[in-house]
Amino acid sequence: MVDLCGVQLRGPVLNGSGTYDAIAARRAFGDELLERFPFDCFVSKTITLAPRQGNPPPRLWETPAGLINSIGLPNKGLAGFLAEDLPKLAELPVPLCVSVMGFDHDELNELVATVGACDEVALMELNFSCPNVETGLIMGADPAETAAAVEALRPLTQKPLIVKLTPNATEPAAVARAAEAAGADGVSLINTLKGMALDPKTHEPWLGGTTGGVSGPAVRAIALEQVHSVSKAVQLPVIGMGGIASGRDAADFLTAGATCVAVGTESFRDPAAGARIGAELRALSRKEREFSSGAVR
Amino acid sequence: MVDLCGVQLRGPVLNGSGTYDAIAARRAFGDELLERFPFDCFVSKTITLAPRQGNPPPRLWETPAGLINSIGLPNKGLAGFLAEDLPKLAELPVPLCVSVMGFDHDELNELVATVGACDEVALMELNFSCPNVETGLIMGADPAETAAAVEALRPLTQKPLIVKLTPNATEPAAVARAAEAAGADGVSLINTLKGMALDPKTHEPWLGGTTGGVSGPAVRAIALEQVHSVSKAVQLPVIGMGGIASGRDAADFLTAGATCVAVGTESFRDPAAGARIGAELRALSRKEREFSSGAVR
Amino acid sequence: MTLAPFGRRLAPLVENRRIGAYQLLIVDDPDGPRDPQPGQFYMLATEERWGAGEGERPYLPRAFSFARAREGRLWFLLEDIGPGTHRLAQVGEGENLWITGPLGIGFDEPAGRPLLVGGGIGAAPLLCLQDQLGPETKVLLGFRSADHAEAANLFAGEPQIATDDGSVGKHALVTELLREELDLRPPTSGLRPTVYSCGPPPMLEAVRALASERGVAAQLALESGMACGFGACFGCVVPTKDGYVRLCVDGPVLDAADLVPGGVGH
Amino acid sequence: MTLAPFGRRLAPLVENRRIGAYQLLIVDDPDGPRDPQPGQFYMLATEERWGAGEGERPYLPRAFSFARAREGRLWFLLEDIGPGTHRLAQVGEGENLWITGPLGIGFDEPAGRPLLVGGGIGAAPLLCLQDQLGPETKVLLGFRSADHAEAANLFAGEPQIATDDGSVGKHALVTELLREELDLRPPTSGLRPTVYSCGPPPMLEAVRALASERGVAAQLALESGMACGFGACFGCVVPTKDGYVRLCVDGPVLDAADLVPGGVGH
Ligand SMILES: Cc1cc2nc3c(=O)[nH]c(=O)nc-3n(C[C@H](O)[C@H](O)[C@H](O)COP(=O)(O)OP(=O)(O)OC[C@H]3O[C@@H](n4cnc5c(N)ncnc54)[C@H](O)[C@@H]3O)c2cc1C
Ligand SMILES: Cc1cc2nc3c(=O)[nH]c(=O)nc-3n(C[C@H](O)[C@H](O)[C@H](O)COP(=O)(O)OP(=O)(O)OC[C@H]3O[C@@H](n4cnc5c(N)ncnc54)[C@H](O)[C@@H]3O)c2cc1C
Ligand SMILES: Cc1cc2nc3c(=O)[nH]c(=O)nc-3n(C[C@H](O)[C@H](O)[C@H](O)COP(=O)(O)O)c2cc1C
Ligand SMILES: Cc1cc2nc3c(=O)[nH]c(=O)nc-3n(C[C@H](O)[C@H](O)[C@H](O)COP(=O)(O)O)c2cc1C
Ligand code: FES
Ligand code: FES
Repeated sequence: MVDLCGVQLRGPVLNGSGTYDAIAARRAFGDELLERFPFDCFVSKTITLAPRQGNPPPRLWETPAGLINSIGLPNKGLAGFLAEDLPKLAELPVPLCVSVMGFDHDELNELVATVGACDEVALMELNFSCPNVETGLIMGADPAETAAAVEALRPLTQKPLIVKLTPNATEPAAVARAAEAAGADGVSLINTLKGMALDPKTHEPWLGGTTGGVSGPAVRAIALEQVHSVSKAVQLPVIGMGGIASGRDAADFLTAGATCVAVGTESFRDPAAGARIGAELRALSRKEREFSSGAVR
Repeated sequence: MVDLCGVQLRGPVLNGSGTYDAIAARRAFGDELLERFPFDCFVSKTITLAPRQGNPPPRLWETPAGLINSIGLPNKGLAGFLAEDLPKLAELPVPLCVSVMGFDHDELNELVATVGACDEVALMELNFSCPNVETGLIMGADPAETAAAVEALRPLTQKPLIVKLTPNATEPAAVARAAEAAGADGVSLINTLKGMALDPKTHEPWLGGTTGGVSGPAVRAIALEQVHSVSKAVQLPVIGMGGIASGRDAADFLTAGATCVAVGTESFRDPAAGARIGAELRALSRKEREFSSGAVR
Repeated sequence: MTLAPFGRRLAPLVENRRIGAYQLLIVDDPDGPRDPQPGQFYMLATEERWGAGEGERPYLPRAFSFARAREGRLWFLLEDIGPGTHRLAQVGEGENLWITGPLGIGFDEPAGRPLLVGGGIGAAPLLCLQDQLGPETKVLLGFRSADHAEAANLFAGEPQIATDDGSVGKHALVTELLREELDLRPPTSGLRPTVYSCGPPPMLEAVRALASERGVAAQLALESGMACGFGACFGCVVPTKDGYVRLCVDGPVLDAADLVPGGVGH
Repeated sequence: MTLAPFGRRLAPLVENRRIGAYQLLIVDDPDGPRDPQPGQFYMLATEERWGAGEGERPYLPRAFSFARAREGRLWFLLEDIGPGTHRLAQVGEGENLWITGPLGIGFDEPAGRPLLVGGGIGAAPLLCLQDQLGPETKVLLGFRSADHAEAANLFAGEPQIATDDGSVGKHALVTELLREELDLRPPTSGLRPTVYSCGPPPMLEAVRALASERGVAAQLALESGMACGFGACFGCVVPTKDGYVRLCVDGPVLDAADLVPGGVGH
């Protein structure tokens, strides 16, 4: 068992927000998905107060050992999420973490207060770091802004609040410290790194959203460094992610100081990747000393 | 011909500082190197005032489609460079750009004044962005610090000063704007992204310097986005680099607003990569509209 | 809609054969369902050395309609147009593919007189549809040239063929064959036709426009760039009258009536 | 030291043969120099699908001593220990390798009585050295097991063999053979011996210590992680009495006397 902000998980492997739609996956794979659910805690795609269509396609571009996405947080909005998605997500065999993003403080307050009041929800993640919509990035890169937001939200719910940090910042550890001081219960990182690609034929930006966020093995070394420096800077549990594709990768993030890991892009290559990575990690843990101690400090 | 800060180059392909030692390469390949010199302008490895041994090995780690290095700026120091290297670099068939880094303002002043006085030197690059030594990163991420440094250096030489920006910053475009306002003649980017890897056996950091910098195709999309946003922000010529491995890649950077491109890690795979990329670029330019117009603005 | 076993599985290559301009891959899939629905697709990658081709790609799996499912074997017909299809086209016997699927929603149970209209590699999902509907099913196929048109030989009966260069069949676009067919047997005479179509975006757009003009139902198998194939990434959206839908879970077959003009994919 | 042609070039594989635990690759290199110096090395990669193995690597070329150069052909002996050597070990006839080289500084022209001491795959550069010095040259080789020791058959004459498991030759480390040899014919008797050695770091460290103890000259071919092989990246440094030196341009063969104890590489 792994303790994540007071929530007991059967293991340390989560999904990255926005990289797994358990409801759609159940349509594709049926109840076998639930029987062999690949994650120890399920993180929802980021929801916003109002419904969003997301960015115009094309939304994807493959890079060497990675992916750029410009999805732009399509979602049903808070009301749609509560009515349609939450009941289905409650059927998953693992605790639920809901990721939220607001375009201003009022929106954030409403999201956190409302979602935090739902019994189905075990944790909340505050996405301050989406590179594909206007607001997220700026707030998440600035320690003071992050602290102000967390301070305002902290009293609104009893549920643990995890701040998702942006890697597009000069010093993610400073932002993490600010979040900790303001009352956050955990931090998660990395979100995607800002990236861009041109259409090989027209030489115009390929992505409908012009720029996007880079994920996958290409960013793993960058993510590991940030997870390490953030873990050194805060006492909070850290959820490490960015290019994790194997148990060895996951073990490295735990060794670097993370309490949990999340799998994102690798699930696109294999819908059951989370389960494989969890199993590989258990096999390694038996061979190696306990990872979760955060050995590299 | 390409005009880079008033210096006429036969083409737009430079090497990334620290990724080509023309003196060592001449030892390995003989004068064929000069006859088929792969770059249109040669950028020296970054020199410092005092000699440096660099970081302890291991200094390299291969990543998916990339490389982390923790070299730590080994160099002979200013005096050694002037006595031993400069005369040899002057024999290269292309203009010379000397990259310098100082640990404080006095050091920087001395480096710029002294190197700037050498006839062999056409341009200077100010490396404010090496992730592998303590000082570089902090200065290069902060617009005000960058501006202060450039302002102090500007009067010390007539030679064009190019500021090498760090990608490990919240807003590289803001740093570029500050450099422009302070009198810089050009900017170059990206330097390497901070990264880390663990030894698969010991689970300790692999690199002697603990962390390093990530380069290669893995970072290309990130670099292209930064080159694009910096090019939009300043009027200065921009030298774009980061994972360029083909003429197509180089063309993308030029389309995104760069005046020149630099090839780094790809030269490790092929010592003549710069020449191949230059040739591929010329072949493309004939087919496509003029790249150097910076079409994506 | 047939469910996919959860996760990806290894499927050994049984045959890799050139069919004119295309490549036919047959893999053994004993653990997969026997009854994927025509129009459903699989995500494919090779077990070894997937990637690091030109430009260090492919990295993600690639989507392919199955062209035929027989005795636990899956047929895929593919066109080598980039690093992923290039690697797949070179897979040798004895190598394994990673496969996930069947995915997505295929063609609806046919109502009326089915008319299969394919363009280029878009013939692939129509082959299994004809297998299901019977050899007498009318098939109209358009190809660039005779080389590409060899794929037509996989079909039963006598598919009608049009080529861009006139080297085989009619020197025309396949939509012209469709127009003639609809003129010959208009929707008002006998059983109403339903068009089942797959092909490049401009062709599908023409089919959509023609079907709408003639008041004929049409089911179009679309394409878009996919990263996951099971609804996880939200990357594969196409615009419809109801807004963006994920082609991998709400398609790839969409009702032409739901599409907005010009919205058949990038 | 023989200069390399500038840039990388394609070299077709002529033969890929298993030699016990190792793999022998022979490539055609008509445009390369005929006289690389023993101890020099080449950077190798495959033309196609270099990369995207386990963990999406290899990405950079890998360094290999040439084991023999004959009639425009280069021999490489390699041990499959990771993604790069694994891919190379699988190269098929008809495939091409990218090669750059010969690079670095090889063994010095021998002064005195040469004694070749190899450990494992470190036998590779000693083979061409023996080719140069003549078949009577004394060769001492250590291997893990009989399987690895098959590489000894490539040498002329009767190399003395030690194995870790005693399955072939003496049940000992090769440094024990060296000690015996030096005891038998001490440096004071006849021509002074010079040790030429290549092998894993602990072995080279033992050779260095022994040579220093006996006052015998020793040239050691070291290894370190290399990205470029031609002095560009400053990544391959090893500590010497003069500070760090780049093994690819100042080595890979270094004089044992210049090394600091424990400094033979990571
Ligand atoms: C549901 C579905 C079913 C399909 N069925 C079949 C089938 O049966 N047979 C078949 O042959 N094909 C089929 N396809 C198409 C097939 O998936 C593509 O041809 C394949 O993904 C191309 O991959 P590639 O690596 O060869 O080329 P890529 O280079 O990945 O793609 C080719 C084109 O995609 C664009 N593109 C997208 N991202 C990039 C990028 N990062 N870099 C460069 N170009 C990019 C470019 O326009 C490029 O020309 C289907 C697609 C879908 C969605
Ligand atoms: C001058 C010279 C001559 C050589 N001659 C020969 C020869 O003749 N024959 C021969 O077989 N070998 C030779 N080698 C060694 C050969 O270069 C290596 O075995 C090869 O580079 C290994 O590559 P790989 O991809 O198979 O394994 P890698 O996984 O790249 O390397 C194996 C080991 O290197 C370390 N390592 C470094 N970077 C990484 C990373 N990013 N990820 C994981 N591990 C890493 C680890 O300790 C790992 O176990 C020589 C080396 C040098 C420098
Ligand atoms: C297609 C896609 C969509 C994503 N959507 C979200 C999102 O809605 N909210 C969020 O916090 N992160 C989102 N992310 C970021 C991931 O959760 C994760 O931080 C990032 O992808 C790095 O992990 P990976 O390399 O394992 O994918 C998304 C990533 C991808 C690739
Ligand atoms: C081994 C190595 C050494 C480097 N040394 C320097 C340096 O001394 N000064 C500098 O400004 N940049 C240095 N860089 C950064 C490169 O100049 C370049 O900015 C970066 O590698 C991105 O380009 P690439 O992906 O083409 O390599 C170094 C990069 C590498 C890989
Ligand atoms: S391909 Fe990922 S959601 Fe459709
Ligand atoms: S391997 Fe690059 S300097 Fe030696």
